Amino acid sequence: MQQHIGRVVVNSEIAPGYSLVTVHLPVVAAAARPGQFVHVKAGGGYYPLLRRPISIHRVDREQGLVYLLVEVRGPGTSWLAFQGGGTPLDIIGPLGTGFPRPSTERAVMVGGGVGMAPLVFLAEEMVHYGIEVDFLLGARSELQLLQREFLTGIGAAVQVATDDGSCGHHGRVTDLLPPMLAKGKEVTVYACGPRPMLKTVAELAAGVGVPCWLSLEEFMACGVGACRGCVTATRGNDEQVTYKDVCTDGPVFAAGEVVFFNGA
Amino acid sequence: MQQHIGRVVVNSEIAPGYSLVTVHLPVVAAAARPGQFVHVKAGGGYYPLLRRPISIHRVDREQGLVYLLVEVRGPGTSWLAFQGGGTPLDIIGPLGTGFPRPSTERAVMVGGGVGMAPLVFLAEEMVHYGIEVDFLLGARSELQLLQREFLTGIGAAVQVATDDGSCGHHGRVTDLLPPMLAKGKEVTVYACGPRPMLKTVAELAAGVGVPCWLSLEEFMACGVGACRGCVTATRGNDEQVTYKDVCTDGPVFAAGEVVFFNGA
Amino acid sequence: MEPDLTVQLGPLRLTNPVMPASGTFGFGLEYASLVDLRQLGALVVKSVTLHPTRGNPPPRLCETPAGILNAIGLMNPGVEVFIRDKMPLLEPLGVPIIVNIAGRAQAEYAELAARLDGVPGVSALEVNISCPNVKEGGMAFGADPQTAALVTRSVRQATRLPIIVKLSPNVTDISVIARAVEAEGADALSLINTLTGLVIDVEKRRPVLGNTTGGLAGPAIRPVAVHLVWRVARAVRLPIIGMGGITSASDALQFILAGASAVAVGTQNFVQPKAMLEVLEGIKEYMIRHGVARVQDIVGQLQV
Amino acid sequence: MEPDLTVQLGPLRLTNPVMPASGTFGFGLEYASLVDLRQLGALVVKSVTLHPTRGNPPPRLCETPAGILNAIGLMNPGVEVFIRDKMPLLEPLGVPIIVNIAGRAQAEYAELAARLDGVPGVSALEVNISCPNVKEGGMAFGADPQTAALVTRSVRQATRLPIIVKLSPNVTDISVIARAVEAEGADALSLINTLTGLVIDVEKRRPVLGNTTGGLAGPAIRPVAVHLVWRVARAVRLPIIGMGGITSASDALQFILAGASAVAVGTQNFVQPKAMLEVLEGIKEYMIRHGVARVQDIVGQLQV
Ligand SMILES: Cc1cc2nc3c(=O)[nH]c(=O)nc-3n(C[C@H](O)[C@H](O)[C@H](O)COP(=O)(O)OP(=O)(O)OC[C@H]3O[C@@H](n4cnc5c(N)ncnc54)[C@H](O)[C@@H]3O)c2cc1C
Ligand SMILES: Cc1cc2nc3c(=O)[nH]c(=O)nc-3n(C[C@H](O)[C@H](O)[C@H](O)COP(=O)(O)OP(=O)(O)OC[C@H]3O[C@@H](n4cnc5c(N)ncnc54)[C@H](O)[C@@H]3O)c2cc1C
Ligand SMILES: Cc1cc2nc3c(=O)[nH]c(=O)nc-3n(C[C@H](O)[C@H](O)[C@H](O)COP(=O)(O)O)c2cc1C
Ligand SMILES: Cc1cc2nc3c(=O)[nH]c(=O)nc-3n(C[C@H](O)[C@H](O)[C@H](O)COP(=O)(O)O)c2cc1C
Ligand code: FES
Ligand code: FES
Repeated sequence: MQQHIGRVVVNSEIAPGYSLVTVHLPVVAAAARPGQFVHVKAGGGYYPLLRRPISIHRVDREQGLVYLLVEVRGPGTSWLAFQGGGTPLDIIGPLGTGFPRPSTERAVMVGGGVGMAPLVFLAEEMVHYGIEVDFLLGARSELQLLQREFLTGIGAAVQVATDDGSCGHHGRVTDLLPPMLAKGKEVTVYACGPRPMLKTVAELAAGVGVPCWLSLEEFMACGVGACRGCVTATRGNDEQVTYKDVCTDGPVFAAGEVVFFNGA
Repeated sequence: MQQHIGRVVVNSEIAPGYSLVTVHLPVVAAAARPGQFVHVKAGGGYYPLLRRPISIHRVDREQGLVYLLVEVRGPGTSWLAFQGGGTPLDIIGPLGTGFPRPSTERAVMVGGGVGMAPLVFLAEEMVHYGIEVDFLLGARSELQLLQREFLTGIGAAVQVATDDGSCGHHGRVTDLLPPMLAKGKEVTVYACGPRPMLKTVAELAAGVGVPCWLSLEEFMACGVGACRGCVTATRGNDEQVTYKDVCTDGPVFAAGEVVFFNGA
Repeated sequence: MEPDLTVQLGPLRLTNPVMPASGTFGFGLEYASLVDLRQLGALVVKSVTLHPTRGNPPPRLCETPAGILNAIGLMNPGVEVFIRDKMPLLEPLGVPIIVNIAGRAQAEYAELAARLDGVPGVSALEVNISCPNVKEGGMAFGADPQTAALVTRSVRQATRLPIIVKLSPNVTDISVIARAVEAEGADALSLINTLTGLVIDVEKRRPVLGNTTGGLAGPAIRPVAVHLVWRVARAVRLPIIGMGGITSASDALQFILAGASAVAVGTQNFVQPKAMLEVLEGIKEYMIRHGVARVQDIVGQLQV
Repeated sequence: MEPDLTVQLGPLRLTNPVMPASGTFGFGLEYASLVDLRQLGALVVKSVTLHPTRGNPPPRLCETPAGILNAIGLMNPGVEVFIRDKMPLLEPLGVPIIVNIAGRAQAEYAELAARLDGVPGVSALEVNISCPNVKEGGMAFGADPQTAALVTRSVRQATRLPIIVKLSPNVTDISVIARAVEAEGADALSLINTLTGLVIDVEKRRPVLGNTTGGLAGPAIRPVAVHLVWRVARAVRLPIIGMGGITSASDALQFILAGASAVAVGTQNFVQPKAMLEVLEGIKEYMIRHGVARVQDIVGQLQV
């Protein structure tokens, strides 16, 4: 982990409210593993104040590029989404532990909304290693389905669910998971998205006893394990609840370890 | 005084660190008098927080344009200087009292740095009314001499002083004032610039007993006379020191009324 | 159905909960061409003192991160001029006028209260015992439960007008002060006034403000203000006017959920004179969206 | 000529006045790949408690205008693990290590102090009597002069290490606390800790933080912090470590001119890990530009 100044190469709105930011950042591109993230200073001055954690969506090691897929939500992400080519970005990374490699021959990825971002890097790598990838892609509606062609292009089997039924399954993306798990072959599940979605994924995977990894989000200050601000409740083998840092112990956790509450 | 959304028509750096911002703002263009200012919201969010007062540098009533001449000093002015065509600007104005018309046939204007901005509007109007205008223009160096050709173009007699002697008189712009005052003909002095400059102008004018008007700057919150934050010390006929609002009682004050201190 | 926005502050009834914070909206008239004053729940005017007050030497303001530091020093023309020149213009608006009073001594508060009692159009008094920017009186009254109680008692005895006491955040336990003031017959509380602060010009090695210190206001202090409102709301039964960094309906709703019956917009008036009306609109929308019939129903409804 | 940046905090000598604020830089090691720790004037570690502390339920952080609200709740592995696992890594740095201690009771402070006395590499203790985010102890000790004095006394009796007492801003008169602590033999003071605050999620009608309230830090509170340093500097003779919203050399110099002998950078470490080194560079430049030979010469040199 180091601090870098990357330059925006190009920034394009790939869906309403979602921007794909290509950053020239060779050191990070070379070092990054799927599931890791970068901590980005958005804007100068005091607003927003803190850095913003953004997953590494893809890398191009040859060209030294890091791709960030950003959903505009507040001041930080809207600043990021509107920086044109040439803008210097102050970035710390790569951060976090990343997804472990599967020991199975098949992987199912469940991506809800912009949560699909880090799974694309993972899917590329899995395909590269000859692992069969099913990618379950959820969004509010067809317009917000992210990087679908790209995923098909790299050889992932993509299935789609939308909240409004405008494309694919009408309903939750997790509805698509049980048939995947029932296929019989050994499989590892990877998921990233809203916490209620992760909870369902965790429960379904636990139900059939397949390995399952979740990438969590928490509000972060330092991003490097110093402030203890980004913790999530986890349960160890001793059933004791402890708090772990999402930034350094995660963001990827074994599904069985994560403690979900009513609100998820 | 009203609140408007104006649109930046064009924004150009006319000297290093100085931008001329042309805003489509017909109501203000129509109503404004020389010496008045507008109160501009720079940027969204909390940084900078307050509006920034900027003089009306010129207007084009036919085309409904207001020109602002902005020196980049901090977050507000740098935001303003970098807004391209099309950007909506949230503006309250026109504000303040403005310069009174001279009762003399000749007017001398002393503009230090960006303080020259409101005097250009005044000079244009004076020339229009057939009043002879001497414009004493001061700057750090030749590069920072603002709108010199423009002023010559409208028929003002421009004299120049630079701190580094790179153009015109090597020294303070106020050094150019005594000869103007000595010319004999009845004259009114108008000045805007740093407070020490204004103090010297006030003293020189008082020395020969000519009418003199100063445009002051103070940090402002409301701009409309409500907060009492922008006051300057003044002395009335009774010699009592009172505080007056720069935003509504000014920004233009009779030189004799302004109380200067050691620091000016 | 139109949501019910009426608010009861002791004996004082407002048609809606949104008003300006004293000192940030002048006498209202300065803003008349930018804001429809008739739509406000109340109009709180700048602090009025017994005698004309010149205020502090400039600079009186500076911007701080997401805030503003001010030391106006209660500049105002005095209560007599206020009654003679301002009230006749304010009364016809038909909006409750809340007059903020500030004294240098206990007796001055009483005198001010007596003088304003019965003046047509004056609906209530806001008693400023929390101004950090004056040498005499001011915050000194608000930092101690005994003196806060004494000032409240004198004002209570001097007027039949509803009394709102404005509290300082610069204390160890604001609820002690709140209870002391409640016991002396205050009808409502307003909080918070500004936090004492200092900004230094390091090049000149001098304070930026002419008064050395000033009061910090604006979004920067909002979390402190919401906390103190929540704390006071659980300590007293009096209605509260909440303020401190409100810029939007969502900010205002934080105060209401924390326990404020009404809210005041301060610094944001300078940034966006329409802010109060936008806050009001936003509260309405929120109520409709959440099926809240009466704004009073969500006062203090924070779930902890 | 190189400016003289050395600082004397009672018996503790630092080569320069810049250090991290406790809790914002972990145990320093987390930042080792981003910041050259050897350049710091001192390394102040996160609060250590007698027993391992789990901390508060999440969310523990949220951003506020120019600030951050936190309720970490002193999460740490406890003093034994700290001594065993962290100190051996910190000692070789050759930088004075200041261990911040927090107890739930007076006796715990004494026990912590005794335990750390003599541990190789520990240069001083910072006694945290001002944490707003724990139920037991914490700010309760720092809000009252008597308890602040008692804690200081027990720590004084338990250790020969230099003692720095960290004060809370959430009090009516911080100078009373400062004097009480001075009288009990503290060697230095550090201030300010965070201001208590609350942020509410109005859609959920719940506090954003798991602990309900939190401590406000960051640029938003800087004017409050500078003011309190100035106030305490005039009330006691002890050297002060000033903190609260420092982001740049110019911010740090405000604290120094107000009376701080040293400064600590907190929230800004999260934004810009290099901030402390930039502050140090900037102080040097300022000294050269203003012809200041020794940084001590400008401590408290604010002209009012
Ligand atoms: C490890 C990690 C990886 C992430 N990867 C991506 C990514 O690839 N693309 C992307 O668009 N976003 C990603 N996020 C989320 C992103 O960090 C937040 O959306 C962003 O910080 C919001 O900042 P803002 O200033 O735009 O909005 P804010 O105004 O700060 O927040 C907008 C809303 O988002 C919530 N929020 C803010 N920060 C977080 C957070 N860290 N975790 C959960 N909720 C938050 C707030 O509570 C609020 O409701 C990631 C978060 C984490 C922790
Ligand atoms: C009536 C009036 C008319 C003005 N007209 C112009 C104009 O036409 N063009 C122009 O470029 N500037 C003008 N100014 C000055 C301009 O308002 C400030 O430069 C601007 O507010 C600085 O904002 P900032 O965020 O860029 O910098 P900040 O960081 O806010 O300030 C930068 C520096 O300028 C000082 N400063 C800030 N505001 C003021 C102020 N209002 N008065 C004096 N000093 C200030 C600060 O103390 C600081 O040293 C005018 C000011 C007034 C009061
Ligand atoms: C410029 C200014 C002037 C103020 N004057 C007064 C005043 O005269 N009387 C008073 O009780 N409060 C005064 N206040 C405090 C405000 O009424 C309010 O309590 C405080 O600003 C917090 O609200 P805000 O953060 O929304 O500004 C003043 C505040 C500011 C910023
Ligand atoms: C996330 C966070 C954790 C903190 N933890 C501690 C702590 O453990 N002990 C302590 O004495 N102060 C703690 N503080 C307070 C800081 O040391 C400092 O006093 C305060 O943040 C003000 O400085 P700043 O505005 O520069 O952040 C913490 C502050 C933050 C923001
Ligand atoms: S963000 Fe600081 S520990 Fe994770
Ligand atoms: S800026 Fe508010 S009175 Fe002038």
